[in-house]
Amino acid sequence: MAESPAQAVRYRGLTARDLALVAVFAALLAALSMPFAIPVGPVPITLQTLGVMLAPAILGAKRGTLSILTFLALTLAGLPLLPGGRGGIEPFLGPTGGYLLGWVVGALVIGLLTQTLMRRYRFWGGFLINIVGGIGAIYLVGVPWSALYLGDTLLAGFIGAGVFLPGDLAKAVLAAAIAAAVHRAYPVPPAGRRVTGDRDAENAAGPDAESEHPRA
Amino acid sequence: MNVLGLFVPGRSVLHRLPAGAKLLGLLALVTVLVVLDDHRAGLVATPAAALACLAAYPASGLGLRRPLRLLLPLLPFLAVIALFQTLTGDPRAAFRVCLLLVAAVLAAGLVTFTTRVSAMLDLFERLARPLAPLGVRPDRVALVLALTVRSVPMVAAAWQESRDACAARGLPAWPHLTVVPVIVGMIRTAEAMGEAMTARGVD
Amino acid sequence: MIELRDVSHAYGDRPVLRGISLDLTEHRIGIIGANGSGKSSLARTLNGLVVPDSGTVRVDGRDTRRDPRAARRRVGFVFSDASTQILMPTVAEDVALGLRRAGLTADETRTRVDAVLDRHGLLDHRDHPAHLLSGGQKQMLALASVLVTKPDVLVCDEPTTLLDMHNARVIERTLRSLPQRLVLLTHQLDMLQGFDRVLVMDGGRVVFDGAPDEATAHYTALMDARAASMEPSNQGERA
Amino acid sequence: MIELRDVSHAYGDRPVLRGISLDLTEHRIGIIGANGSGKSSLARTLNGLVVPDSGTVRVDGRDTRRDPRAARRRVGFVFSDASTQILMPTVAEDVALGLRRAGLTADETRTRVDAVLDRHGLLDHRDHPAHLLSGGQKQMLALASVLVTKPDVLVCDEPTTLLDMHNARVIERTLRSLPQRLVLLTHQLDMLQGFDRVLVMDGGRVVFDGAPDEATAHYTALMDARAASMEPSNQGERA
Ligand SMILES: Nc1ncnc2c1ncn2[C@@H]1O[C@H](COP(=O)(O)OP(=O)(O)OP(=O)(O)O)[C@@H](O)[C@H]1O
Ligand SMILES: Nc1ncnc2c1ncn2[C@@H]1O[C@H](COP(=O)(O)OP(=O)(O)OP(=O)(O)O)[C@@H](O)[C@H]1O
Ligand SMILES: O=C(O)CCCC[C@@H]1SC[C@@H]2NC(=O)N[C@@H]21
Ligand SMILES: [Mg+2]
Ligand SMILES: [Mg+2]
Repeated sequence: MAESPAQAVRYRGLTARDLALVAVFAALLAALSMPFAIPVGPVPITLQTLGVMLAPAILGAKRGTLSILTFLALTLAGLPLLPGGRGGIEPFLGPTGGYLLGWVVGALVIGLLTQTLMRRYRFWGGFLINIVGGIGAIYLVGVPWSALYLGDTLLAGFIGAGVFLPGDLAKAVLAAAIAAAVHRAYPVPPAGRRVTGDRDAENAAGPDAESEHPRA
Repeated sequence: MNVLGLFVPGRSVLHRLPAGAKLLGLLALVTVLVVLDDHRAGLVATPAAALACLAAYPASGLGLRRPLRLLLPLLPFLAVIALFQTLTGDPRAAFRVCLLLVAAVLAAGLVTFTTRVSAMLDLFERLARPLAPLGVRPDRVALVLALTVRSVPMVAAAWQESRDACAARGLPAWPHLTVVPVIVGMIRTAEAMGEAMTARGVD
Repeated sequence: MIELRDVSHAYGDRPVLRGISLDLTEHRIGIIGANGSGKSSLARTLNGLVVPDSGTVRVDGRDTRRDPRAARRRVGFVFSDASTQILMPTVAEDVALGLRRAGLTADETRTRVDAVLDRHGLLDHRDHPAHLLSGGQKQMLALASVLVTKPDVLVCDEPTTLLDMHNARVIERTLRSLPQRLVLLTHQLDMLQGFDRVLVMDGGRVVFDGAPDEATAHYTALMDARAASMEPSNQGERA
Repeated sequence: MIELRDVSHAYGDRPVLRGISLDLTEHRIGIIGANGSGKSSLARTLNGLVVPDSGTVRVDGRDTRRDPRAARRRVGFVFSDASTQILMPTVAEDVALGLRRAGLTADETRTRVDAVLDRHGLLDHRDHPAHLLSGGQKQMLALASVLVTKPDVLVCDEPTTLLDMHNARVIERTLRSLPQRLVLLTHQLDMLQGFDRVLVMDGGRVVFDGAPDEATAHYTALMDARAASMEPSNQGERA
């Protein structure tokens, strides 16, 4: 079962630990979502986008995006996880529903950029990535969606960017700082089990992905 | 957290309909209203649908407080839409869009209030089945959803631990000190949970 | 029967198991040793949670490397921290989790879950949120959730930590009355009375293997020696 | 000196402390009792971490409700799970954290941190990631991080769980040699030898208050009674 150096190390699937990480970060988003919302105009300022940026910045694209989806699925199923004890299907249909979908795209973008651009997580890189994914991508979905209801893109853009931008920028800073500190204090190994080009090795490595990634 | 969520127990027709049927009905209603657009039919059907949905609340034992609470956060939006569309000279569109929103939110609320969270989660699991060829495993979908519900109180526990850790050293629980330990604590918990899952043959 | 042949394992470049060969057949086996001596790592190899870097572990003849699922079905595991072992929102759901793959009907599952809950004094709490149980109840739940899968061997890693005298006794009594074979890792030496065999680990090796009294004497001597040399018994750090 | 006057507290509608009045002046005080009897809740009131629903707690005359900071500066806390107490990435940073408000220069901080690390055998690990320490080392770090702030009283909630005999002895010896006053919560009754006073808690009340031997006898009788009535000693569940 020797591993030739030519075989690139890849990770495939999700281990039980990954499922637990997805669940725990979905729960973190729920905790950030519930407690408070500053009602500015129609869409509240909340800490939610902080959770949306943290999950992919710490867990990577796959697990990060899945944890956002998990949160949204539970909300959709009727748990009161949104600010003001809201939940169910109606938040998805309303004028702010686009932001909820935007979170998924945003998390995916942040995760992919973090994975591909940064070998070690750095604050400044993370901050820029959070702006691209956690603000750019989310608004890109959320603003046109609101515009659909308001009948005016400019107005929707103003309500989106104008009202949320200061808060979201602050959250991008916070998320990058927190993610950098977490990566330093307790790095999370990549998702999935390690596989090599060798088919047998793939099976063998299966059960024990954890021990394959020594921390340090 | 209440595992019943927003579900209101009852025995009405809506309560007894399967979750899938209700979701399908909701989808159909919203699609029809959107498609009818600004034609005259739309101007009649949209308020009719909104009224019907509103009437369905007391009829299903949900009272009238719940729909009103649903509509409350919508009001600023409705105001902006009405104002803006009227200013741009299309009061008919203002009327229709506002009522479409009201109808959709009320209909969605009917589904939410009359469907158990567990029934909805089962539905998601079934909906995930066709995705199996893409590597989605429905049993895992269900597992992660349940695991998340279980994990919500753990966030509070991790936060309490970090607060305690600050207090132990005579420091106030400043968020900038506690956030990272909270997240690290949750990652460590997740690792232990993953191991417990593997040990019980669920992975 | 669990066979280990020349099992070695390292985390990164830190060796934690060094060439361990054992046949575990006795009904009740204890494992003791200093912090970091490799007890938990050894225990994790028994059901394939850790597949050793070299050497083989066979459970009833099946290699845990090839077939970890078979090992996990036969070898149940209870960890010391009960709250991280609760995976589902309610007590009954948590116990039922281990039966997912057993291909039982809903009724059969319910019957089996209720039987296990009853045996461990948790039936009144079946629909209770599991995280609201008390410490002793959580540990019982962790035990019940594993026993419902009917493993042949139960591995318990310090299952009575943080429990008061009464709860610790209840868990201990439950463990002693199990028909299953038991592998118990503990720092509380009095729990090993009447055990058939006790292993003492040190530095990734089994340094003693025999009767409980002699094993605890060996362990105590080891600890005394460490105290004399005044080095802390932290055999390596978590890498 | 810590004074409690008619302290009562509930989590939700579950009472956990019921009318406790105490003057804690002795050098070494132990607290024992069943799981859920309220030991940790009581301990948390001593430094204002929990402000009771009714009654007052005064530390050196200052009410923890009015001035929780003063109480926290005087009363340090060490919990059983050391890893939850690590707040900073490396060992030295973690110890230095408690000195933030002391208004020391960087050099003074470093000197004090190093002195404490040296005293607790951690100086070689000063720049090591704190989460990667072994169990015994983490517990020592938790102790060091609190002691560096020089509290008058140290409250320890089961500080030797999960430690091996040697590490447990080292921690115990360290605790016994402290010049500070000590309040120790434990399920390990042998740690209470030579203590000046031991409280036994049950159901949110102090049901015995006296010498260690009598206290442990009282506690053991309580546990035996519970065993006889076969009810689990799970005094309420966590809400
Ligand atoms: N997942 C892991 N990654 C890296 N190192 C690890 C891991 N698990 C354990 N170790 C290290 O391996 C060594 C042996 O650990 P193990 O948990 O087997 O010891 P133990 O005998 O169970 O100790 P304790 O009495 O403290 O439970 C220790 O140095 C530990 O820090
Ligand atoms: N933060 C909390 N929220 C709600 N209930 C709590 C909380 N902390 C403790 N409790 C409950 O209060 C009661 C007393 O708990 P406490 O932790 O003081 O007991 P203890 O004597 O320290 O028990 P143990 O020996 O298990 O540590 C228990 O029923 C517990 O479940
Ligand atoms: O609660 C809802 O129904 C959705 C709220 C959406 C909030 C969006 S996310 C991006 C932007 N930043 C904020 O702080 N709030 C909005
Ligand atoms: Mg161990
Ligand atoms: Mg306690």
